[in-house]
Amino acid sequence: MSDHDLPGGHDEPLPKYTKDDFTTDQDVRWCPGCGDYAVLATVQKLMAELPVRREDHVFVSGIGCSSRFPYYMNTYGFHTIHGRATAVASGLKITNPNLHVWIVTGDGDGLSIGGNHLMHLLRRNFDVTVLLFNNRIYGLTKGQYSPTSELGKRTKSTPMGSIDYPLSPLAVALGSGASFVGRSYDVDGKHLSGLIRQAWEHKGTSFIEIYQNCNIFNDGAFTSVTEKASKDAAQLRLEHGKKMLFDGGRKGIAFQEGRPVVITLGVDGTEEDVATHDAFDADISRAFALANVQVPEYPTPMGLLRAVSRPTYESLLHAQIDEAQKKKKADLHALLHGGYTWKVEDH
Amino acid sequence: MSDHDLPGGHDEPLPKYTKDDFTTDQDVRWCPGCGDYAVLATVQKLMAELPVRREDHVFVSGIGCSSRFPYYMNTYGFHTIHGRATAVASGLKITNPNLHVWIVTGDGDGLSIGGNHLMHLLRRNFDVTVLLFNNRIYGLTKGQYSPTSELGKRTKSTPMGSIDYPLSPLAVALGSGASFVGRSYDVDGKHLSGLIRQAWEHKGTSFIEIYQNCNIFNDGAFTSVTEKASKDAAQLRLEHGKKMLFDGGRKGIAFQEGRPVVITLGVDGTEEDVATHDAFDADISRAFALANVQVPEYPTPMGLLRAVSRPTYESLLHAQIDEAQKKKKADLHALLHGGYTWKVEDH
Amino acid sequence: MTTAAHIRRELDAVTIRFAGDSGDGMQLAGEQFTSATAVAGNDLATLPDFPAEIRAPAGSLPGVSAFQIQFASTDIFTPGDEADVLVCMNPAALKTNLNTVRRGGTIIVNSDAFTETNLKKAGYAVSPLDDESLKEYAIHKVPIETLTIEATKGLEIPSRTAKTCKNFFALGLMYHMYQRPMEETLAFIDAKFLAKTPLIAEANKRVLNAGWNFGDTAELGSGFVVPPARISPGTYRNIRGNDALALGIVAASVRSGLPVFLGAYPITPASDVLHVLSQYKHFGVRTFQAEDEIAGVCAAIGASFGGGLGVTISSGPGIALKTEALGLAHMTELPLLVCNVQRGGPSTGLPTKTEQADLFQAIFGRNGECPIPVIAAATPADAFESVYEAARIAIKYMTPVFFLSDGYIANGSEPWKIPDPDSLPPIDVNFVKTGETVQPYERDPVTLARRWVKPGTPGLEHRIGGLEKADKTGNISYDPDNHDKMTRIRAEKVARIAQEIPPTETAGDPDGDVVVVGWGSTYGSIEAAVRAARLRGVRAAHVHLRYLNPLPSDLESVLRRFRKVLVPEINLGQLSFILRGKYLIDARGFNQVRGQPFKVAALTQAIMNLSEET
Amino acid sequence: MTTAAHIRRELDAVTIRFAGDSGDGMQLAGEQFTSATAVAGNDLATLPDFPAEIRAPAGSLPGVSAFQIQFASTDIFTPGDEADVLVCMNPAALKTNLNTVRRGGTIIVNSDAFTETNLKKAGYAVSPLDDESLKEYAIHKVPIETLTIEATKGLEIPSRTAKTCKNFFALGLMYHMYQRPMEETLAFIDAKFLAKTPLIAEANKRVLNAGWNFGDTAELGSGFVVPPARISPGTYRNIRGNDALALGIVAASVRSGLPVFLGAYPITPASDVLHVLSQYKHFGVRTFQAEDEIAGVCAAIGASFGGGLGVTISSGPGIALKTEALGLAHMTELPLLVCNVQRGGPSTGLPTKTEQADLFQAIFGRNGECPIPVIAAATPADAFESVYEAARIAIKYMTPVFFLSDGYIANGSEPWKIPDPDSLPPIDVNFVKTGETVQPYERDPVTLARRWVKPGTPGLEHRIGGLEKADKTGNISYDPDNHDKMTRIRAEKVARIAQEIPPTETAGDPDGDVVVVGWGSTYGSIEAAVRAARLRGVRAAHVHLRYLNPLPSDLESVLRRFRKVLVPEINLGQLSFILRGKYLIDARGFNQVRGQPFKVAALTQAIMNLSEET
Ligand SMILES: Cc1ncc(C[n+]2csc(CCOP(=O)(O)OP(=O)(O)O)c2C)c(N)n1
Ligand SMILES: Cc1ncc(C[n+]2csc(CCOP(=O)(O)OP(=O)(O)O)c2C)c(N)n1
Ligand code: SF4
Ligand code: SF4
Ligand SMILES: [Mg+2]
Ligand SMILES: [Mg+2]
Repeated sequence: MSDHDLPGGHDEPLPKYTKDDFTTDQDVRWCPGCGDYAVLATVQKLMAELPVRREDHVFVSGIGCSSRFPYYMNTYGFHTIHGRATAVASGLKITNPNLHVWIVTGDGDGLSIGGNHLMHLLRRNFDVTVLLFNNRIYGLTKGQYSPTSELGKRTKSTPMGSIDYPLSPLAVALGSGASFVGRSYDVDGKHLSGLIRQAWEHKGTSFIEIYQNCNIFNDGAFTSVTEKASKDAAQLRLEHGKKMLFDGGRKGIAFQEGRPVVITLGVDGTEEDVATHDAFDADISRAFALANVQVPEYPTPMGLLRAVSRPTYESLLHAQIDEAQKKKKADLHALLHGGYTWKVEDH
Repeated sequence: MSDHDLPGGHDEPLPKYTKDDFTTDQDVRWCPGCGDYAVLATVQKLMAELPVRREDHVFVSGIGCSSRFPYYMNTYGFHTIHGRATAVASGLKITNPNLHVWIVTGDGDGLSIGGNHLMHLLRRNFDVTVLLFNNRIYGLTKGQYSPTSELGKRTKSTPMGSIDYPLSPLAVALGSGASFVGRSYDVDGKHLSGLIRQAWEHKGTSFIEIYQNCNIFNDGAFTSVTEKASKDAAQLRLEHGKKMLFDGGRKGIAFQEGRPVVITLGVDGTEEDVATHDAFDADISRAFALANVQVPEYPTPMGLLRAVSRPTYESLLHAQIDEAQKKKKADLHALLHGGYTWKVEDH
Repeated sequence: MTTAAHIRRELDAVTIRFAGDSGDGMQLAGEQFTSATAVAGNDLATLPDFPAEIRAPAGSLPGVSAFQIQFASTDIFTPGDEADVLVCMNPAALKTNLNTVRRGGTIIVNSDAFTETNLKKAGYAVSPLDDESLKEYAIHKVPIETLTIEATKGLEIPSRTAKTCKNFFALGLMYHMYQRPMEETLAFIDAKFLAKTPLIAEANKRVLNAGWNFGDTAELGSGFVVPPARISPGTYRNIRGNDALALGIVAASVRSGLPVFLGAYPITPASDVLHVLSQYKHFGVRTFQAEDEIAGVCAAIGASFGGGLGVTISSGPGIALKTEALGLAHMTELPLLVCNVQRGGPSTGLPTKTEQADLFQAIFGRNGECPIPVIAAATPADAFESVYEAARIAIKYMTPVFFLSDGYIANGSEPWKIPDPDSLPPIDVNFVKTGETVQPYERDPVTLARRWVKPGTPGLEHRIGGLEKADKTGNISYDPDNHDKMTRIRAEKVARIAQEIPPTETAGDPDGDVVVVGWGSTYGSIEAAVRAARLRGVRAAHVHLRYLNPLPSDLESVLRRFRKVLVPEINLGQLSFILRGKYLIDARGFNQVRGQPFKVAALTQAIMNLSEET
Repeated sequence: MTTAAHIRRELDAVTIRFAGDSGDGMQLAGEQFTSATAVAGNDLATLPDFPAEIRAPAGSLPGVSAFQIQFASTDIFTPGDEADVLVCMNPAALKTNLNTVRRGGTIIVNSDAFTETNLKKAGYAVSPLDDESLKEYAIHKVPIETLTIEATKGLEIPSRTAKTCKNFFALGLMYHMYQRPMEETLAFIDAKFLAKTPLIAEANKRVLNAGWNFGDTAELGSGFVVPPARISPGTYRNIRGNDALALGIVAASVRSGLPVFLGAYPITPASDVLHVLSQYKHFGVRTFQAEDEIAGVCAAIGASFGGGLGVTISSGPGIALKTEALGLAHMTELPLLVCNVQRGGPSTGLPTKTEQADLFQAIFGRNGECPIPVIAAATPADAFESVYEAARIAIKYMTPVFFLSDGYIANGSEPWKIPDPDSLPPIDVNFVKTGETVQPYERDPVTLARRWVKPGTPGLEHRIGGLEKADKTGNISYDPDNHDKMTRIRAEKVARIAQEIPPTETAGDPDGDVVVVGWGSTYGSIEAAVRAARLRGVRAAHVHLRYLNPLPSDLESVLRRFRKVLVPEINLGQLSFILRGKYLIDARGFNQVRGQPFKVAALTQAIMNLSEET
């Protein structure tokens, strides 16, 4: 997500950071066992590795358990209001494009109350990274269903089961024209860290869905995808240029007549038939197809679904400003005297 | 979109309606030449044909030129506030599922301020029909660019050209899991009427994007797609079960490796290679591919992209209510005496 | 049940407080103690005090959860300024709750929890049990965990599980101390655990008894008796404010015949109303968890347009988001019930604390001239009747109505004399019927309410919306005189609600030195303080307003019967400002914004001071 | 230029009104007349009166567009209660504007447009030119279209195109009637048309001259002279309120060195500020057309957090949506300029009409204790200086500030004496620099403002948000006393802004019978009415408030110098209520909600009446 030049005004060399440099003195107030801890640790570690000064990072969040994240990052941070982190971050990034802006949101914050701002952030393509913690529940308000909760879910607000068809965050993102879309999960620090790093490198809005366990109100929501025993068969680990194989190479995803299908090698086809992942595909169709499949019918895709390059909003805006400034002097006196003027003399 | 039984409580036979029965005494206040007139006439004519009593239709709209629509329909109507027609309609439909609820919105009303409610309406799948008048501009506020305006568009608010990547309304709808998605345009009354009728027949939320010309602020926005001379080559007229041919059968759309491609028959392939449109495809991938193509690279799809059947929100909710009522009597006295009670005697 | 051999002492009123880690079950203990106390016939008031976090780390300061109850043989109105007895389950609880105990009060500590780790988590360098810091209190160190595990010996449950019963030990101990009947709690344990986990049920019961027995044998100053209060006869239950609110809405639905539609988005401390109402589907209640607060209120407006009882509920930040839509409800003159369970503000503020700072927002917070009636609950039980009244007015006057509760009412509970549903005021709904020739904006001459037409009614097709309406027809009108006229009509309609308001009641002296005017959850502290001040010779009275907009027509004359007007509020002076503006009376504020109810003593002092001013 | 042979009569003040179809170019004619009048040295005030529709059907009543101007040889303050001359381009314009002409006034009608079709569209059964209905007026039927086409004969343009020049005929006629210089308009025509469509330029110029000449030869009572007013020396331009607002923001940016970030969503009548500012990219202005009003204000808050000057602008319904975010700006104590160009409410209301009914919303309309300073513009030109002041205060006090304008100010225009940029009050910005040891919520002892730290500054990393902050550190705090303290500090900070407010000026008598207190766009009518009342013997004064929150510290003593206080407002009494609540003074309202400025005569009468009360 970055301007790879170091931000202006620093003469000294980049300090060598450790994870501790990114840890604040505030007590972390998530429930013991919450998946948020793992993500925090991964991000803190990654921050120490990125060639970015600590003061140039800003974490902006909405409201939710996950949105407490900025308090624990020893960088600049803004814990805004519910659903609006994306909007706040937009104004911030325009004002200072040199900052590295991170948006932390939840499935409620980002897809329920904040769905519209997210959609517009993605289409505008600010150079920021969105980390959406999807625990398929409202954690902070103690356990109501969320837009990603599965049909029939019984929660405090749906004692007979929820009846709203869930959203796929990745499908929403692609439907909005997002330029970088990927998925990872809390406890696979290495995979998550790699994906976030790619996102940081991407110039444009990166959107990452992070499966996150809420052990209090929705424990085990993702075990079918993430647990050791089954994860090989349950996950499609996407790698650019590699065949879309899973289940230890026994199965793969093919595209037939425009639709994704699971094939068992040697049964429905050969490795030939398995599609090769093109993470930089100019055409959006396949990424969307992947965004809509999941266990149990399909493996759940993990990794970068698609990244395409498109000018960022702030670069286009600042180019217009530069152009305007080249054409016209910013002369306040002249501006005030614009249009027809006349003099009234002393009389 | 309807409960095909006539709504309860009417003993008399359905009157024979004419278009005039659906016309109000209010002066129509759109600009002369506005595409909204054509849509209004089409809808009024269709209403006279549907087996629905006039009093059972409700038109709900937001704010915008297009959102004036209800004032001109001699049915029940609610001209709500900007972006919220979808939300108002949700409460209305739950309260009285027998009503035929129509939502009229614009590209600004529905996709800018109202984008989130639209997304959630679609995933919830109320049995209502959304008519989104896309003129790629804000008409009522006199000509600012909208979320569907093309990049670089110069408008009152973008004197140097807009820099926001436009949304595809159909892609947004599919990204939100819409169960019925189609497109038509103002002046093709027959096509539009047919699509709206299909939408009305669909049980679930139907989403129709209507290309509509704003001759004052964005004249000719769709001529490349709709003008007589080129429309054959510019439109992909979708029909279920038919090959996706266009340009008088000279060209077609094929799916290759999961991506849509234009083939010229006899040059890149034969009619065999051309995909057959499956409007009821269980897999969403192809519909999304179609939602993302348009002139000039591709023909612009017109018609029903996809309709799938899924229980409606209100039917699921009322089923839960019925079930609850079967299990438990609605006894207010008992409810108030719920939990532990004790008596205090006179003393 | 064993009875104590000690001498019983009679007490007028006692305040006890349970405090421990969030995981220690203090709210449960508090609620059980409350029920038992209600059954014992005492008057009571409670104050739960949650941590803001879902589950802060065990043993930490932010993780402390407390529950306070005052009970008495006379009317009491507050959960007590200071606790007579504090039960402390760990060092963090002691640290954060010590300042709630009166000097000389009793503190019972679970000494097992005073380990080095826990002391450190609570920020104690040395154990307060070992130094002089508690010398002003009567300290009882009880190894509650050890005794709990002891009591469950022989049951096949791991000691970790056994330990979780320790709140019942504390409860049993307090039951003994204040001679509460335990039947209710034993029944509760069976109802909750017997079927699924009989061993846990047994363990809890044993531990409860062990607590009682410990009290019986240890010398903790047991055997206090708080004799029953004189309470008016009837059937009672204990009720939380949020439950009463939900029940009031259902009652309004049943009595009006209109199905409830609740459009809401979760937010502390209002979410429970959504949870509770979602369990009342057998009453035809439709709950809609919307994507945000705007959708919640808009869907409710759609429901009202469709002929239902549209309700929305939220707290400060969410109410703020509904502002625009409230204008639409006002302009289209549809009934709508808007419940605000207030919390600490501004902005996200203090979500789990109570406050009364949204009154200005309710009365003034919209664009344009957009008056909306405002009604407030005074106590948890009062939420039932007052929200019912709010719904009644919304329907009768075809208007949105604000109903104000707050975090203290929402989570607090009190005994409630259950009303007979048939005794509730009738709510007549009078939809226009086919064949009636009524225009959409024709009005009732008395209430000025327009008639309600349900879509689906043949021959009455019409359109409404947020643009200014022509008088009677409801068509769009840009006419200047019409706008002035309609603006005044809408204002007059709301003003006429004053005709619904019963004469203002004063509790205390009919005239004299100080009238204390309150609204909302300060009811208890004000009533107690006024009584205290009167005992100290001030001629004072308490006026508690349920109707905040419009105000009662006789209010000015009532206030003018006193030399001074004091308005205590948990804000910086909102009602007091309104009274000043309306009546040009020098109403003085007594204001604290501490996220907590007033201390009676401080308020009493304020009354005394004002009475001395000339 | 030909001069008329008729006797010239000197007039003090004249009001003329152009009315025609939206397509007839009446706004353009009005604006040109305004410029010419300004150049002629008269004082003036204007009132554009648009239709609500984009383009209603030609000839229809809702399609009528009008422009009124009053100009005078003395100070004038309003566009005139009644028109002396009405120019009417079609029957619909006559129908809807007749009531704006004084009895005995002159009406010039384009007789060509009084066809049967047009008469029918306007709802006339018989032509008003043919019956008695206009007998109280001096009617001049001029075949404007015929004469226009006549004038363009010989130019190769179709007669349909020629006809569109007819507004210049009417303009030429009025120029003659009031002896205005035409150079400015001729230059305007050239600038607009010469390069691209020279034929149109020529046609317009010919038609303009033809209008003048027609006046010269016809007997229309031409040759009125309104001598120049005594206007203070300087360079002037004519300025619309929305333009002045945009310029004021740019000036604040230049003087503070902070880049402007405007986050806005289009809405009538505020959109033009977005349009205008989007043309000032060379000043580094960043305009962001957000997806809605919430995103607009939130992005502006983000910009301020980043060290820019965050600005948002909207009107009633949009401001309502920003409510929650304003709480965040208040809590995080970031500078933010919130401009509300008020329109008719409530709800969607009357989007194209003016109103002052959002004052309560600005002062009170948020959850929690959340005071926000409020500043209002009095006239179109005053918008420049007052919005600059609003920005200055936002930055100096680190607070959101409400700036109130309205539809009348936004679209109205007046001559503006252009200030020297260097004479504007300085705006000092003082970001914390690396190495300074400052905590995020440490405060300036005088203003109580916290310091502004820009992200990117090494060593000052910190986090802010909407939860209550601990004093000084800004960490989250749930402590009751801290909350009370911080709530009071934030309130005190806003209250201290009173120290910025200059002594209250009274225009008129220093003490006496009636002080008329106003705010916003009623400035002109109040000033005129107070002068009129004084001429009729009342000891009266006009106080016009720029600062509405906090109020000036000396205001109470100023008001108490008069027996009576009258508060005219285009609402149902908002400022009057606030003055009553604050000062316990019996401030009386004079209220109309007609989407239009007051008539001076009616207001004068109200002052007279009040002065007679004892
Ligand atoms: C305007 C507003 N509405 C509602 C809330 C209450 N609220 C806080 S967080 C939250 C949802 C949190 O869910 P999610 O975003 O999934 O975060 P999680 O806690 O699960 O990490 C809600 C409804 C609020 N703070 N503000
Ligand atoms: C809350 C609010 N914000 C802004 C507006 C102003 N507004 C009215 S319609 C509109 C956009 C209309 O665009 P669109 O939905 O595309 O409808 P069109 O006029 O083009 O048919 C806007 C911004 C408003 N009425 N209310
Ligand atoms: S409630 Fe769930 S998401 Fe929130 S902190 Fe606890 S475990 Fe994590
Ligand atoms: S502005 Fe455009 S969309 Fe609106 S009525 Fe006129 S032509 Fe139609
Ligand atoms: Mg969540
Ligand atoms: Mg549009």
